[in-house]
Amino acid sequence: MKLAFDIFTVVLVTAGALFFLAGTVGLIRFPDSLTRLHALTKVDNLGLGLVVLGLLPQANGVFGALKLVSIWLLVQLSGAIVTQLIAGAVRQRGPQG
Amino acid sequence: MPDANVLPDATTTDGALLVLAIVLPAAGVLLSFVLGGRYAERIASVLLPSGVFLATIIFADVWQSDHQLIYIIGDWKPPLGIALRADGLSAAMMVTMAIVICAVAVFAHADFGTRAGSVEARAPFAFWILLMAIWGAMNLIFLGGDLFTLYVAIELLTFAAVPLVCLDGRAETLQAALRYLLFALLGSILYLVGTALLYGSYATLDIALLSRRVHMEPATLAAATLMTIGLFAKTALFPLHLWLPPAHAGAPAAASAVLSAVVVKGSFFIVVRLWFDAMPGMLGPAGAQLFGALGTAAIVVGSVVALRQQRLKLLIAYSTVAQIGYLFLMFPLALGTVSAELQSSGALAGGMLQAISHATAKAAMFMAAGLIYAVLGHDRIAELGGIARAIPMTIFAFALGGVSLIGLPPSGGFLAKWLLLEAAVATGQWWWAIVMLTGGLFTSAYMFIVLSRAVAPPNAPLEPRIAVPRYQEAAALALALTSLLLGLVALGPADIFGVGRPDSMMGGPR
Amino acid sequence: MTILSVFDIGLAVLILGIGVWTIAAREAFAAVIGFVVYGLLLSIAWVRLSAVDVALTEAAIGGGMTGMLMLGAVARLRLAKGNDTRASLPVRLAAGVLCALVAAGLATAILSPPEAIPTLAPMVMENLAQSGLGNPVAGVLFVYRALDTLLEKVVLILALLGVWSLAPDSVWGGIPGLRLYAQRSSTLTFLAQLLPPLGIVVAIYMCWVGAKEPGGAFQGGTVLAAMWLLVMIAGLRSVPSIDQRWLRLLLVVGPVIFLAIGIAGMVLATAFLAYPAGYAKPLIVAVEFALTLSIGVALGLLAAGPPERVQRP
Amino acid sequence: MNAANLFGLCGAALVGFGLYGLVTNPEPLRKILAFNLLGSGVFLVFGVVSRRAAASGLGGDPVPQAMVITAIVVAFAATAMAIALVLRLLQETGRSTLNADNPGGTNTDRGNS
Repeated sequence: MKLAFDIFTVVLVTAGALFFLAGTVGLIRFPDSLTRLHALTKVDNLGLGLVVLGLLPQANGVFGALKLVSIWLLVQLSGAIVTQLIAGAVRQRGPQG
Repeated sequence: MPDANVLPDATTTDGALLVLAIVLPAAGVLLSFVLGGRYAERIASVLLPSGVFLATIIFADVWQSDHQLIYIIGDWKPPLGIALRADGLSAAMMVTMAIVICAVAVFAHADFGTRAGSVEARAPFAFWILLMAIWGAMNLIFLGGDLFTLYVAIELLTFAAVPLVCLDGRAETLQAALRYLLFALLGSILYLVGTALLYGSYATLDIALLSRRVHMEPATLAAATLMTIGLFAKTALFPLHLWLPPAHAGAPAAASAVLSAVVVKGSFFIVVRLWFDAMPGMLGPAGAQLFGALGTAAIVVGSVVALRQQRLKLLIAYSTVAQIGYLFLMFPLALGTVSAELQSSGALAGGMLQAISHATAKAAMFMAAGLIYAVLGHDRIAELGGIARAIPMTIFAFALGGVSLIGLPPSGGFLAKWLLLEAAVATGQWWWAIVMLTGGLFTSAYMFIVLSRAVAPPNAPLEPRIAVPRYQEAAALALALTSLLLGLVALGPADIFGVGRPDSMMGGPR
Repeated sequence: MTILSVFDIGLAVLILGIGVWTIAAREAFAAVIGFVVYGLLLSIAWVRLSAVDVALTEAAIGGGMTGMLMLGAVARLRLAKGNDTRASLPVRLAAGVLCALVAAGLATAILSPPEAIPTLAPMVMENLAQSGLGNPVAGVLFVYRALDTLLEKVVLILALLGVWSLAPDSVWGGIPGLRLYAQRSSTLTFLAQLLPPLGIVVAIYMCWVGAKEPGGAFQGGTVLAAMWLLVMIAGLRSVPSIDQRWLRLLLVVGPVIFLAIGIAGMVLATAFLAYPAGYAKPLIVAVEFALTLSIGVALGLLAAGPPERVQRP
Repeated sequence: MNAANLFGLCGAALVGFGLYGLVTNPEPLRKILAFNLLGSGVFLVFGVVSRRAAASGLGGDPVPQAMVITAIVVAFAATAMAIALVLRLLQETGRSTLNADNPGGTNTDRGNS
């Protein structure tokens, strides 16, 4: 049983890491700010979701698992809000730099 | 735990006085921060005199009982807990600083009294709280027995001193305050890395325990060097003195008196604590001579630049840079050339007396400069003509302060130089004697320049801008007189500085 | 070469890289962004040094609050005209050599530890049971070295007074010049309504758990300050003017209670800042809650800056 | 090369970089940034000292860790004051620079009280 959890964790965490990699590549390759924002938030939230999911069996006790999930939800919340604000600022002042 | 014999460190009978010396200022700062307005000044005018009274009780206690007062905070003995220790050095310095701060408070009543109408004005509210904070920080520096507590004390001192520089908000004082803050922060960070390395080697930062465990090794050498460089930056010793003149000259009169007389002595005292108590005998002859060389360079550079100044407050600020150099002449004389052992306690007493007489004299001179500025509206030395007739008492106080700095009898400066010269002769280091005499010559040169201009008849009829309140002049004169009569200490408690020193220095238990 | 040491080396190289970037970056804004990332990476380094309390503090105060202060300053400094001339080459070379010397000296000192490394950990753990605390760092902060923690609060209040004293006389007692968000944006308002309740619960939890697990007054206070700043920046709550009595009381309540308990210790217990037997834990937790409140308000006002405009009566 | 020594060297290097930035960079804000870097390098030295002295079941000696927590808060207060000074200088002179336009800093005739 322990082995199954470990395999489950390793697979999911690597998948999450790959998504982060994709997000970073998107950040570098995409032409302007808005598309970069799009790439970052979508992929990184998914990546973090996978990592958290993968770590759930390792978390000590139910409270540990709840803490992990709450971290993921908080990152989702702040990520979405900040992206909205940056997009608003970019639209207002034009997409330079 | 390598060290078996934990120090027989127990709270002495009236050790609680030491706690009072820390708690009173902290409570004063917190209370006046909440009450605000005129209460800050009232609280200060109650607490500062009681501080002088408390300091004299501690001084008398240490002198009578002839051993140091100790208080163990929270009943946890070092190395785990923190101890407050008041030996001869700290008792003498506490009394001096309490007297100087009290005199500055009397002097500042005119500039920083809150007018009847306004509920709370910025400068008075900030000044009185910062003054109490400086008094508290100095007490903690003199009593702290743990190097990290001394770090918190220097930070308390820095945060209380920097806003004083730019209290009147002009652009160049803001610049001077920023430069002062950056130098002070660099100093305290270097001091902090030193404490980290010392803790890494000896698992304690208590000064008494350190003095037993310290032995020469790379980590300790690196720690001691970095801490000393940091403290030199905070004391504005020669190569690191650039921040001091604009900061001390730009501050309001009462603030520059406190900055020059009191704040600078804090980090100097920690250097003394480090090399005389925490690591006795570790400063080899080379290190001691280096301290002396830096001091000499500070005397020469400070005095030469002071001679070329056009403005009185800048001249006095550069004179502070020079006098700080004087303080560090004590190290080669006290720590001797031949053996690393401490040779003569006379040099240590001389050095501390030099610090005390400089504190009182410099405070009086900055107060006098403030009054001159108030009367004339400027402080250009060339146009000081006729000021001696307008405010004779202030110029007399300024002259007395100068006498003490030069070191003419019976002033404290004279006694300090006498003890240092005695040590120079005893240890055969004649070159420091020459440095001291040339320093005295330089000081008398720029004092002569200022005084000759002040007593000269005014070219245009001089109409004083304001009538200077009598008590301000009295405060300056009182400080100048204490500095002058400090020489008579030789008859009384001159051996106070030896109390509580480790036996090695005093040659047999006292 | 275990996986962990590979991770450590990678982390150390990354930290050094970003550290050099913040020094060498041409433009101030990029350097500050680098510094915020640097602060967060450093807190991972602290976890690797198994000092979780410090990791929390570094992430909260070092990375978060300092980063926010710097960002606010960089935004305002953009409109400063004229930048300074860079130091001349020989000066920079000399400084480089000097700094390399300091770093090398420090490195040799670190790499030559004493044979038997002395430690106070056993002594701390032996006497910790007496105080009823589980977290040894909280034990050191509030029991063994309580004087440092108390005075450090007075330092915080003095720093705040120093920042306030920079204001011009005309606006004394006015409202700190915190830059509010330009126009009322619904998304920010949504965040400012949703996050603070959760943040306050997290702050209280961090303060409460500080007695047993890593956490404590500083970290909780920082989260509290962050929530308060978020509410003010979003415009839901107006920035309080500094002459209000309740604000000053909140700022001082922590140190005053700590000082009162310390003085009571002289009477009830055996020494200043000693706790009566058996009552140590409740007293310490009470002090920690009061300190969390004071630190939260103090850090919030430090980030808000000196007063800039007077409240229209 | 255990973790403690590695981060110790990283701390020493950060102290070097921070000192370099503090000394050479003319802009006050960059000096404050370099000071924070220097501070975090020094705190890492504390962390290494604590990690090496780990005993009796603890990951590290709690005494230096408590000192670092106090020092971080003090360093933040110092940064806040320094930044307030820089911004006030900007308000007052429109520029944030440390090199005094007139040497000697305060010999402008307006003098001071």
